[in-house]
Amino acid sequence: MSTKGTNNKVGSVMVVGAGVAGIQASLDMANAGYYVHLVDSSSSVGGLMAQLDKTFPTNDCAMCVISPFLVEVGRHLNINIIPNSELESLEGEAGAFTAKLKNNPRYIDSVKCTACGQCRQVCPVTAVNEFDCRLDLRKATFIKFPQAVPLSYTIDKNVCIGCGMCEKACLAGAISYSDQARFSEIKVGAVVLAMGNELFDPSLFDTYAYSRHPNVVTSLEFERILSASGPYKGHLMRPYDREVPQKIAWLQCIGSRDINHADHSYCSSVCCMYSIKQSMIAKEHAETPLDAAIFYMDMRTHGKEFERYRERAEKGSGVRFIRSRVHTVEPLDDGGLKLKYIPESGEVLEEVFDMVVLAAGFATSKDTKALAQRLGINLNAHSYAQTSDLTPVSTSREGVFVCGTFQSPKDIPQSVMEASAAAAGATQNLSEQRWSLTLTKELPAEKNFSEEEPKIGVFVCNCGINIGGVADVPAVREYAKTLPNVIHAEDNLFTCSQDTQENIKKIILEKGINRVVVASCSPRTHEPLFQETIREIGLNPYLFEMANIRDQNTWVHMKTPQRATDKAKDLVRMAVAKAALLESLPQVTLDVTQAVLVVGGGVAGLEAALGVARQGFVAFLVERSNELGGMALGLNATWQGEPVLPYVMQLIEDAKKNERIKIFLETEVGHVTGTIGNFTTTLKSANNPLDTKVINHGAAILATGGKEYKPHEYFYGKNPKILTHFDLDAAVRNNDKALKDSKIAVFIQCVGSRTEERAYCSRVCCIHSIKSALILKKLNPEMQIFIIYRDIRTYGLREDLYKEARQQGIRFIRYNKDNPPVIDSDNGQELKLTVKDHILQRPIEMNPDLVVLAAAILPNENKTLFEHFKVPANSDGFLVEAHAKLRPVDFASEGLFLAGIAHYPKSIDESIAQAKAAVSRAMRIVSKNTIAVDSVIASVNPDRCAACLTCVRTCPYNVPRVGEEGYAIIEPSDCHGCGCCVSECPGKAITLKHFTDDQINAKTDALFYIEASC
Amino acid sequence: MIVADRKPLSEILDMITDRDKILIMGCKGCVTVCNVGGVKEVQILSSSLKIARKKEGRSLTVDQITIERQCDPEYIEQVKATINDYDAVISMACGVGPQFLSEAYPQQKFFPAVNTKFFGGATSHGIWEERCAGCGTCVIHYFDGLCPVARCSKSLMNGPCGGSSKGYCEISKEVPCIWDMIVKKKMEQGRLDDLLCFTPAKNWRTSRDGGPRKSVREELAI
Amino acid sequence: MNDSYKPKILAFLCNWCSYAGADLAGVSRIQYPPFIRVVRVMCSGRVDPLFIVNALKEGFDGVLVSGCHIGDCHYLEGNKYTVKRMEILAQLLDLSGIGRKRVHLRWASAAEAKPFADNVIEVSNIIKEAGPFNAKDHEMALNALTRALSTTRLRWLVGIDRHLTENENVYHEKTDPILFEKVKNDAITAEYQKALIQEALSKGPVTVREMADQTGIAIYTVSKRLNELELGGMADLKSCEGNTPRFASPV
Amino acid sequence: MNHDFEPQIIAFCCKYCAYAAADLAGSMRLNYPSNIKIIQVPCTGRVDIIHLLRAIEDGADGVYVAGCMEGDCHFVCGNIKTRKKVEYVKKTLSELGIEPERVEMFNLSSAMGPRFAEIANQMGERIRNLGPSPLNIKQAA
Repeated sequence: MSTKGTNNKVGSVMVVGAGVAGIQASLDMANAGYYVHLVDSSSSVGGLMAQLDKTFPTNDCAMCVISPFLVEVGRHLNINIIPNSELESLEGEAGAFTAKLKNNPRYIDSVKCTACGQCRQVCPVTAVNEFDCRLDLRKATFIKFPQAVPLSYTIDKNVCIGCGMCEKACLAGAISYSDQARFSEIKVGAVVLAMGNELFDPSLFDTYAYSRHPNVVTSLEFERILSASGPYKGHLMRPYDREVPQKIAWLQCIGSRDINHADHSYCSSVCCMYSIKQSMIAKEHAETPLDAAIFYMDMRTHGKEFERYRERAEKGSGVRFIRSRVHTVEPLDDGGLKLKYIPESGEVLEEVFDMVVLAAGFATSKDTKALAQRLGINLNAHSYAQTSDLTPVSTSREGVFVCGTFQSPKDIPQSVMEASAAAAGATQNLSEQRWSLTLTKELPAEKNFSEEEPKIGVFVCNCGINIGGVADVPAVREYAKTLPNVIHAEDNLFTCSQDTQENIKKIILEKGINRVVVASCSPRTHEPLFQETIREIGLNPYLFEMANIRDQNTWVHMKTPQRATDKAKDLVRMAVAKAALLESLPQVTLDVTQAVLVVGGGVAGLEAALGVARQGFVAFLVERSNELGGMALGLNATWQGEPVLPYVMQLIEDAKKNERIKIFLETEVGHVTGTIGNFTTTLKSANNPLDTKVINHGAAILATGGKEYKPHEYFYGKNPKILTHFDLDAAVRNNDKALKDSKIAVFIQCVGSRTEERAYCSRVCCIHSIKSALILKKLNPEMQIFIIYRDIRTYGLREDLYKEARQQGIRFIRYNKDNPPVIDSDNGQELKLTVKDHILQRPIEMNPDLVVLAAAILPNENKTLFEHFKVPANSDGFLVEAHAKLRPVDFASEGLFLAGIAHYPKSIDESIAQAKAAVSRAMRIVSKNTIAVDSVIASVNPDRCAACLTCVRTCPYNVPRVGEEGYAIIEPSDCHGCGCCVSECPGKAITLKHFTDDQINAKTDALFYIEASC
Repeated sequence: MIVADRKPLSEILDMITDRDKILIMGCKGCVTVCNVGGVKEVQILSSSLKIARKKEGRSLTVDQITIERQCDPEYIEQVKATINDYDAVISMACGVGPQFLSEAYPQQKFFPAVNTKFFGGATSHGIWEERCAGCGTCVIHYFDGLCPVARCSKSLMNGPCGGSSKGYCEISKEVPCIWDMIVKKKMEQGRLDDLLCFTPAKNWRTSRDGGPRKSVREELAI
Repeated sequence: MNDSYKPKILAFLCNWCSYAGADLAGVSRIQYPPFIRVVRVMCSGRVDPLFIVNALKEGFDGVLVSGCHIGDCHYLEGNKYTVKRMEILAQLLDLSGIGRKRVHLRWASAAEAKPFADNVIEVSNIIKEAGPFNAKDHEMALNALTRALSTTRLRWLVGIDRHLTENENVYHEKTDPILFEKVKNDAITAEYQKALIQEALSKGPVTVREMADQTGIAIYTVSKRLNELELGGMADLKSCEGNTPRFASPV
Repeated sequence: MNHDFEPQIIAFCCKYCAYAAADLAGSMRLNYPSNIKIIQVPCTGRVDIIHLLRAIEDGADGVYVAGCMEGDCHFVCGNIKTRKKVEYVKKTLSELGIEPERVEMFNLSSAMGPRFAEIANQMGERIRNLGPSPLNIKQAA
């Protein structure tokens, strides 16, 4: 804690790096009351994820998932995006830093530029397109990707010859060649580093012919080949001759787990999964059947649902998994590639593939290392940010936090979790300055037009040449003037540009327009923008309708301009017909109880409760058993060797000391009601259910934890020499003599995990076994230690443990699921273990003095609790998050969050990160005293309702209920606005605001020139 | 509640072949609940009829009104002013509706749009099943709440007939044999011997077979 | 070379210098072979490279462009542009296999009757030596030349060449000539290859390998250029039988 | 199949999937007939039988509803309910002697730009083959 006076603290935070982690951290902090400066060196936010086609394990399209976040961060009032800039220096102390930035010139004014693309059309200079990983070219003036934020072009000065053609072509007058590099200084309270990583460049290896043959591509290049916005528009073709490949090979661990060429001894932890994903997606894309083969050392699918994903790939899609390190890739003259490799069976094989994908790992870029050096951030041996397991997002410099792949190689859900955790960490000591620097938009009172006749203003857009170049916009404008209730119609070059918005507002006020129709692009992207504009002059945002005459008209009917013009007129007529029937909808807001309920007293629960308290809000910590600490009490040390027990004791003491934390031991959650911001929960004490207590809270964090699986296999419990990890840790703690004296110790992996019954990997047992083996080796160097495994999954920087274990002479024997090791102790004392050695291909026998079973991790049994909160658990019993990739800490139902092993087995540092993340997500709700709810919701007209229960039965979220009032009640804050009940209600008693029957029928009537009849 | 099915469109169209101005009357009672005669169904029928006529090039004006119920004179009274302006009136209520209307407005022609079928309830969203035949003397307590009168094809009172196989009635695989259910339930409750006593022949006089019925509340009717 | 072969050579003579020089050669009865057919232009800068390609297409065996010496141009700088145009045309002719020897640029002032005649003699001998030019054999190359020379990219680069390299660009700096040269050469090769591929595409759906055979460009280069055409909306994936996709120009 | 017949086709598209796919078809500059007029609804579950009948009654030659892939509906199961309603409307139309193929339901995800164009072309072609709606023929005669 900095000793500085709390008054000169600054209520803003700087986030360096605007990839998915930087964006998540910025959104969390901006929505919890802090002004955020989001700095990125490239011309747009989005980072590496924007280049991906699909994401594992859900195979969602990456852009579909991330673009709403890009739009939100682009439009957020309290996030200041600073592209093309680098952080030069950071002076000062936690709470009051001064950051010096170097803003490189873009040569195009991003406020004026509307990304119409004319400058790109005419630019005579081509350059390599880094976004598509050099697979195709871009022009000197370019935009990184169509959904870029800020949505504006940039000129790449080092290839531009300064010919001035783009200025001539730019209709918006946005080009400014005189743009100069500038330096700026910003005062911030904390810094979050999320610069991410770059992909390893495999041209180092001459044996893989990457730099010699176009059909050898890196995984990111292959991702671009698969992407619909990529060089081949999503058709799977190989770069050399555009043939559709029939055989593709994926080579794993390129530039990872490699010390002679690449000097990257760590594992990049995501390549196995993305290769499996790419093989499945490639099979979907290929017109003809595709034979996909993955060459790997250990298949590391240790995340949630990853094991099943691999099963689906192998059994469902027929992907071949070949455990072998490919020696050479030899290009043949017809574009094919001959691979020479040795499979497990030992003979040398050659196989010709049409394409080879190198699963390149992560590496910290030069600039990132230089920046870390400038800021005084310690890097570890692999030049990643040095962090302790117990404070996973804090760097060596106080007030500077880290998240994402700059901390260590990890996948997107883990990065997003750490981003939220860093957000919580960064804002923890700034809570007195919450809402001090944030801007709120003062809006004039809404005018009431209910008595007035509809007076509609129609604004037709040219969108540069995108609409105007195809349809006859002036004709559409003149036509609009003839439509009923229309009192004003005009057309302009770019309706969405800043200046046009201003004069639209002027005209609306002058002419007393009370309904606005804009005929331009898609409401999906621009409706919020226009709604906000008309709201600024007192018009309710729902007195607004758009006609999509670009994406759904001129862009798809380019060859028939006359028909496009006629269709534009039809669409405008339909929009005007609906506009006449629009009514203003009130903004529904609910007040919020600023407290958080945390269920579960393990490390995750404790960290969550402490996080909430340190943010300045009350936390109710409910624990079923009579002691805090949970599973961590049985752990000796983290994977980096930091002792766990003192940390847990300190946590418990802090929690007890903190007056904002109300602890309830031996208490269970009885009944939960209410919605986001206003939950009421009854707690009942475990030993006598009558003793209950009712608490109110705005959000809840479920951290119900898990337990070690008590194996039935391998004679566990029948012989004292057979222990589980927790037994071994206990034995080490009270330095049990038997450990020192044992000559042969054997660890057996995947006991209870990756079986039919439990088809998931418990993620941490490999690491725990290797760490324990090293401890035993230290205890007694002569001890012979064997680890019998199926796949060693020491992901990320944990690979060092595996390297050290092999150096210490610990032997690894691999078995597969069908013939596991066999233990029998005929005389009760002497243990005999036989296992088939994977290299000798012959069984070995040994008499171990000590057998440690790497038992699986199970979720704690909480069926009733989950039903109270109406939260889903998957088939293995782990809680199901809202979105595997981008909302890994939220539940689908608003206001509820999860953390720790209840989500999925994870190491203690990941649990701590997820707990802090849950706190940051809860702050989005609890840090405000009111919360706005969507206005497009269903409402019941009581006297038309026949209480027939159709709506109750049909609502996917079972929101409607028929109470003693005698008619259906729909709780406004619960309704999601889908309208299913509205279309099924036999008495037409329910209407969906903004999409009423009359408004929809008005559109069909208008298309056929039928006056608005009954 | 009363459950009905809507008549096929062809039948309804035949009713109004030579009539060009009609009124469709919905009812907010049982037919709304079983989704055949509510405001929505009135709109759908009106649109369907207009489509049919427009196909033949003959115009058809359709007015729509849905009243609280069509089985109370005061509600029927509500349409008094305009009822005779139409060439015909289609009532989407159960069988009671068109009759009450005809009694109230003798010169107007009323057509039923639905076939009234049975008393029953919704077993799931969109599916209704018969539960009561209105026999006038309820005996379900003898059969553990499973009424053989309404749910046995032959209304047998003393055990299943020979045609019951694997729990289904001989007339069709969709119709479960109620006696099979009664016997099973009695066995579960351990009261199988209740069925030993012989149920005498049923006095059908109180049912429809005894002629049209009437029920009077002495305390109300003056 | 049998002497009976009479080459047909088109000669663009600038009105103020070469045309006058040619008249003077007439007045002084200076003899030169009768193979040239003269077209008078107001300035050699008026000659668009497309005229020259068109001439070759329609049967001429060679083309001579003659204007005033640098600095004498009646319009001050017309001939400076001609130099740049002829350079780019020469590069394209070499690329297309026709060879730059078919087109010659000479200066002859109004007073230089003899030098004008010598130029004609020299050019005639070169063309004679080169032999008749059969347009049919180079049909694809000629069409590609026409396409390439009609692209805004090349025409703009040629036009702006002197402005950038001699005065200053929009950043008020002098563009580095080596960078500009590289940009120009890349543009020339790219546009010519794209034009050739468009020729192949216009004859119906073709595969990358077929295009490589027809145009003589390496397979991988065809694949990359095809990608540029696709991004510019000038080529579409038409069909895909088995593993070989076919591309064609959009309808 | 006369070529000068220009059908009017209405498409009810759900905001999260079909409408997004239509926009994507636009940004990919694909091509489909201009007589498809799209009406956006929050979920296809909002489309009522009356909206489809009303469209036919107003004179549409074809109507189709495009929603998310089954199982991916943003609102869990709106698209499955609507498929049932489209079946009901098809049955009603055939009862009235109108070709049931004039009404159809499609499922696609927001990433399927090409599929949206394919559907639009397919429906345009189908309605052009069926010829004008019987309601319009009498009107014209």
